Amino acid sequence: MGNLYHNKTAQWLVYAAFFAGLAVIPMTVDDSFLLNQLATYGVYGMLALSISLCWGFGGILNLGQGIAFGLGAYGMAMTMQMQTQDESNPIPPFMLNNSLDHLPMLWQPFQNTYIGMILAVAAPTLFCAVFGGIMFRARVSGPFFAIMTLAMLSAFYTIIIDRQPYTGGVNGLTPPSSLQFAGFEVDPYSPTAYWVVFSFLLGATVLAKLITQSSFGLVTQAIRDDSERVRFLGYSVAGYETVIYTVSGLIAAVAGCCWVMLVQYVSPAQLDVGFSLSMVIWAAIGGRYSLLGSIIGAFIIQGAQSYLGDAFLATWLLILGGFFIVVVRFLPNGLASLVESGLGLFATKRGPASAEPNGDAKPIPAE
Amino acid sequence: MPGLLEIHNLSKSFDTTKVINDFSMEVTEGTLCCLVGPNGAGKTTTMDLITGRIKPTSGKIVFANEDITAKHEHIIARSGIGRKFQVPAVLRDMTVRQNLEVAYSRQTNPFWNLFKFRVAGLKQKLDEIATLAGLTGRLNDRAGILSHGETQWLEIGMVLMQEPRLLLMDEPIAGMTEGEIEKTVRIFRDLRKTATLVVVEHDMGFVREIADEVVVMHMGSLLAQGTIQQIEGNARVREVYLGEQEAA
Amino acid sequence: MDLGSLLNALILGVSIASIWLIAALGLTIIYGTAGVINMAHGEFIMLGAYSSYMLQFYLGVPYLLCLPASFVIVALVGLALERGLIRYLYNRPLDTLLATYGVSLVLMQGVRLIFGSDPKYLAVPEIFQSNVMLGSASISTFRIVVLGVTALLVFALWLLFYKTRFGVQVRAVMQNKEMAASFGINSGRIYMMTFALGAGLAGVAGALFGVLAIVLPTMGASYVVQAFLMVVVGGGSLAGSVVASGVTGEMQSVFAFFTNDTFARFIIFVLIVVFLRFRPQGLFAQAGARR
Amino acid sequence: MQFTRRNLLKTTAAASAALAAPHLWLPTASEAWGATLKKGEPIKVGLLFSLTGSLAVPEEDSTLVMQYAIEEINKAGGVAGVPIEPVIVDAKSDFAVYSEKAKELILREKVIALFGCYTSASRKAILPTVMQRDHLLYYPTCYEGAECTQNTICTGPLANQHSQDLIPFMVQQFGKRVFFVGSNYVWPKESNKNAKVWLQKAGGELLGEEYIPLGSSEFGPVLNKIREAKPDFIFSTVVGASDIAFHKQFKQEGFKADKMPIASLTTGEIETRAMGAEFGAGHFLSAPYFQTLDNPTNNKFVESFLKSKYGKNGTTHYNMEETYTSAYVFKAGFEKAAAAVGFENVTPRAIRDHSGGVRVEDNVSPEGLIWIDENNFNCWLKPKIGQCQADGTFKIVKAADNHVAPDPYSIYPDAGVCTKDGLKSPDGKIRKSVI
Repeated sequence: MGNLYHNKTAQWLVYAAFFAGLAVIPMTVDDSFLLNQLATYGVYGMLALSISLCWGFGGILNLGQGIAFGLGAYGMAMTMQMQTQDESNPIPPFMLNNSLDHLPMLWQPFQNTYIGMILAVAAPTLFCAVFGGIMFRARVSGPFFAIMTLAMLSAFYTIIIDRQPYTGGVNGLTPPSSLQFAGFEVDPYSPTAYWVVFSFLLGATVLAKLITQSSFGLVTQAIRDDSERVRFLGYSVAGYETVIYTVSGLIAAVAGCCWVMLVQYVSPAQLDVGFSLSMVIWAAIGGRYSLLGSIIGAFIIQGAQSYLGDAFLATWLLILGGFFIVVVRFLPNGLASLVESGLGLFATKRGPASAEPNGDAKPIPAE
Repeated sequence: MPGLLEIHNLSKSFDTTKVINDFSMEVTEGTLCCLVGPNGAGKTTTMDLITGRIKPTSGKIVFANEDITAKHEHIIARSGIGRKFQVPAVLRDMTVRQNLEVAYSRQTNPFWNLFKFRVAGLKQKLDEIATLAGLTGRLNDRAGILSHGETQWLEIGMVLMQEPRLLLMDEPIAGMTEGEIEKTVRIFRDLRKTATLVVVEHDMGFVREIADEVVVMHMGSLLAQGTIQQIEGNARVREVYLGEQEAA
Repeated sequence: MDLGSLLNALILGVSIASIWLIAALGLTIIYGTAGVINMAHGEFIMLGAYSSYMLQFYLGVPYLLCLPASFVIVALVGLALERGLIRYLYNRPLDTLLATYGVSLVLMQGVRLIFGSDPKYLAVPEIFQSNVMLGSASISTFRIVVLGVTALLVFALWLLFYKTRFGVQVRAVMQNKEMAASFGINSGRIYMMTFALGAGLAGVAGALFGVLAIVLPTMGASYVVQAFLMVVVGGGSLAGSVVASGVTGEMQSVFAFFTNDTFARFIIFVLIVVFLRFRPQGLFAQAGARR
Repeated sequence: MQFTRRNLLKTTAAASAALAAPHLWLPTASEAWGATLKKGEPIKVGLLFSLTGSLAVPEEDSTLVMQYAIEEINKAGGVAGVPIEPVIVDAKSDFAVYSEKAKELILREKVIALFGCYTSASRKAILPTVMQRDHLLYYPTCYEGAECTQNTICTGPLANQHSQDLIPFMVQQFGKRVFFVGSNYVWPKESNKNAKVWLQKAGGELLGEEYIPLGSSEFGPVLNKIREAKPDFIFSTVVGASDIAFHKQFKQEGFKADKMPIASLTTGEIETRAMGAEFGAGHFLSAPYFQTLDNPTNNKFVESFLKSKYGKNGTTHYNMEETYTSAYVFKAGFEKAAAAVGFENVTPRAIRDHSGGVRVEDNVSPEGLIWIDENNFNCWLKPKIGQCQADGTFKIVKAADNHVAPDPYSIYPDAGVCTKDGLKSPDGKIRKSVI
């Protein structure tokens, strides 16, 4: 018997247990703040998951995941903003302040909630497909792709700030009331909002997990390993990279929509380089090769930020920075690799030597 | 009957250096053709040109009556050309099993593969190839920890998993023991029944064992083509090889 | 608009270019030689500014002496960082990005704990607080100083990399580490030296930026992305960074002249993406710079 | 409008019904707050400022002065006889964290009021939460206006108050030709719109208007444009680190404060200290408060604040003073509400509803008497103009004779008038919560 960590059945069981645990929370907890906060962590978990899928499994480091997240969030915020406008008052207040006397074309589709929400997800996904398609066909990869996403992110960030009449500029968009959907009002502090995010996180995780276990996932991992070689096996590397980058963008876009549903706010800060970097950090800390590990990484970092950040006020960033350094230095595959080597001790095939940190003993990061 | 692979007047220059110069050859279906020549003759470059890794400056490559000149690597691979590299190229972070699974590339469309979890016929083929390559006991090991010989076998196994019509083997026996070489000879002879092979090799003994036809390259051009006996009797080939030896 | 104002914009562009360049110099050396993606580069710049502030405020060192002193101090910090952390990560270039991001947090907050979060300033001699008229165009004396220092450093680096034994060794290591080792070149030592050198260059940049703008624990964050883009567009070589910064600086100045500053930045980012799409290896790629 | 109507009709009936009454679910004020005060237990208020990151520079001072004010109030017997307990959090200069911390303070800590934010962006980030929980935010700094909610009280100057005196003063002193420079976001743009109104009235001429990205320190292109336009003075709404870079490069490029001064809405005592006084000297600032204001209340405030453990940064400035007075606005509003509805029944909303007209008298407010407008809950105050001196302090060169009324919609008369029930449009409709 090999390491339980790489056993697919065991993995599915752990995932099931994790989500069962999350599902119990709203039934036992009556704290609207905690529910809202955990739902927000769920959104961050989706982001970390999307990074893990793209970077851990696809080998594509994306420092611009904020593009998909931010565009999704803006789309959702526009939809919610338009829900609060009515016939007598068709234009969001910030536009009046910017001397717009009619609703711009860009905003018109968002008058319809359903079209708006579809656009909020479809537009960033399409962007990823086109941008990814162009870049991967040109065989841009590795650090170079990372830099391109960084530049693209900065471009979006600046243009949103500059086009204040259409985007609200630095202040962003603040839809004054919560999302109405099919006659229901989704109170961001209610268990409903929690369940919505929970379902999307569950859905995204199952999707990602299935992808990694499909033939597609196998080829993707092969591309991560040696993209050159895989071409000669007949696979279109650019095609695979584009698909995984786009799926990852889709998850991030959905996360953006959920985020706005929870906080009723979006600003260019969501497209800031720092935020996209923290998504990568979550995945790296949790373990980029593990989908669940990445989600937990986001939970840990954000939870610690919320609960320890104020306790250690002045030294918090020192602790956080130091933690990153230690994890990257000694646990290159994140906290998940602790579990892996822990389970490795029980595996019959391998002795304690497998705890050796250089990762030589690990066959593949299949999880 | 036209050859399975035809190369017409192929040329390739890097900057001002002509690496391949008006080179033409033809490989008949169901035969094993050895490509030989001194270092720098352009053998590997020719392989690169056939498989689309580099684009020719001029000339034409036809495979199974289809022009594949300057097409993308994966398109050429899909049309039925498998390649083993000179420096064995396997997926070092994946297990031997996964290497072979990836190589079983019946379905290459990314969207279809999203929904594929069990590939029909894979298990049987994998067992067969693993046995052939002698890797049955190492299926769950990481490819990166294999010995050089095992890595060679794995890559040959990967090419076989592709079930190509044309196999390009760049120095397949480098680093193999006597016994392994004999095994390779057996396998190649077997393969010839169902596929066509082009083998780049230095070891003339090995070439003598397997070649139906030999193509000699020199300075990027065709020097001679024929059976092994014809080649060994060819004065120009001798001159080139002897000249080489003198220079060395 | 007339020709005079366009000329003005072009002259200013040279100055902006020198600012982009000096911010990117240290990163060029570090990324170009060792492939390390140093996210703490901005914080090295910040440390340079604070070193100058410290020397000036507590020891009364004259400003011009602060420049070399900042170089030495930040180079030592870089040296310590390289020995303590970076050298374990050379074979994992993307991980250096994460680890150095952690370093940047630590440095930023450490400086805040020591010096407080209120801004500091660097005093410069009166002579640097004026401008020079070149016909109808005008440029501040201090911008000329920045330009001069940048030019001097580029020249010195060129000498170092192309005219000394050290430079030959560096380039040998960049081409092929194993091969260089067989010639008795200690690549670990080369990496250590270049990292310290790169950090020191950031220190000089910081001492200059502290005068142009503000000395704050967070001041470095705004430089690291733009510096990194310059290095990658340049291809990781010295000449590449010079050309990339030059073109970008001029573009920023001219676009800002025709439109506004924010939109100018947008155009530059988009052009960088388009450029890298067609030339992902950058302007002047160096062997070994890519991993 | 045709397009709009058709689209709206197409929306499903259910959604339209929900649209028509978007606030039906809102609980009553006390339910929304979810807590009641008990006599004898301290009153909790939340201090929502950034203590780390780039916004920490002004906001750390706000936290300190707020703690000082609370200590002072508690020493004098507290609010309605009960001490105030500050709950301090760090928003980390991250707008998402502002939102999270606001929720934590409101939902978990159950504070009765929030004091916080320095930028419009962070205010916008927390307003949805504040409004939905019918809570109360004291926003203690200047802002652009064009907002009308039932949940904010602002103690800083609005855009219409800020430049009303400054522009005519500058035109009179230095000439008609002016160049506007600002950071690229809402507040500078709105402030400039107001300034244009005053400029027109004063007969001035606008030569150009430039906006710099927030945080940018490259002013070369802008200064080139200014050099060409040759204005008589510059009107600046550049904020933060950029502002310091602007003043430094202004001098380094050879501009002279006595020939072409900068009239700013932001460059106060912290900024001049940070850039070095020689870069600030000679320029002008409009603010309701300066450290050098010479009156007994301010003298006492400056002296005892700087001596206290909260005065470690060594300066008082307009933003701190506005924060300080907001504590007293809270005290007055709370006591008025407690007197009206009984201590136990005080809710955030009740405080707000009773805060209309509350005054902070001369003997408490360092800037002099201020009071809260009964309709829009912004502050009546006297803007003053100071000129920066060689030592970085400001000399008051002009003080408004009368209090200036806050008007959040001064430049948007078509939008309506902000009343205490919401924004009343010209057709008589009232809309709550316009942000």
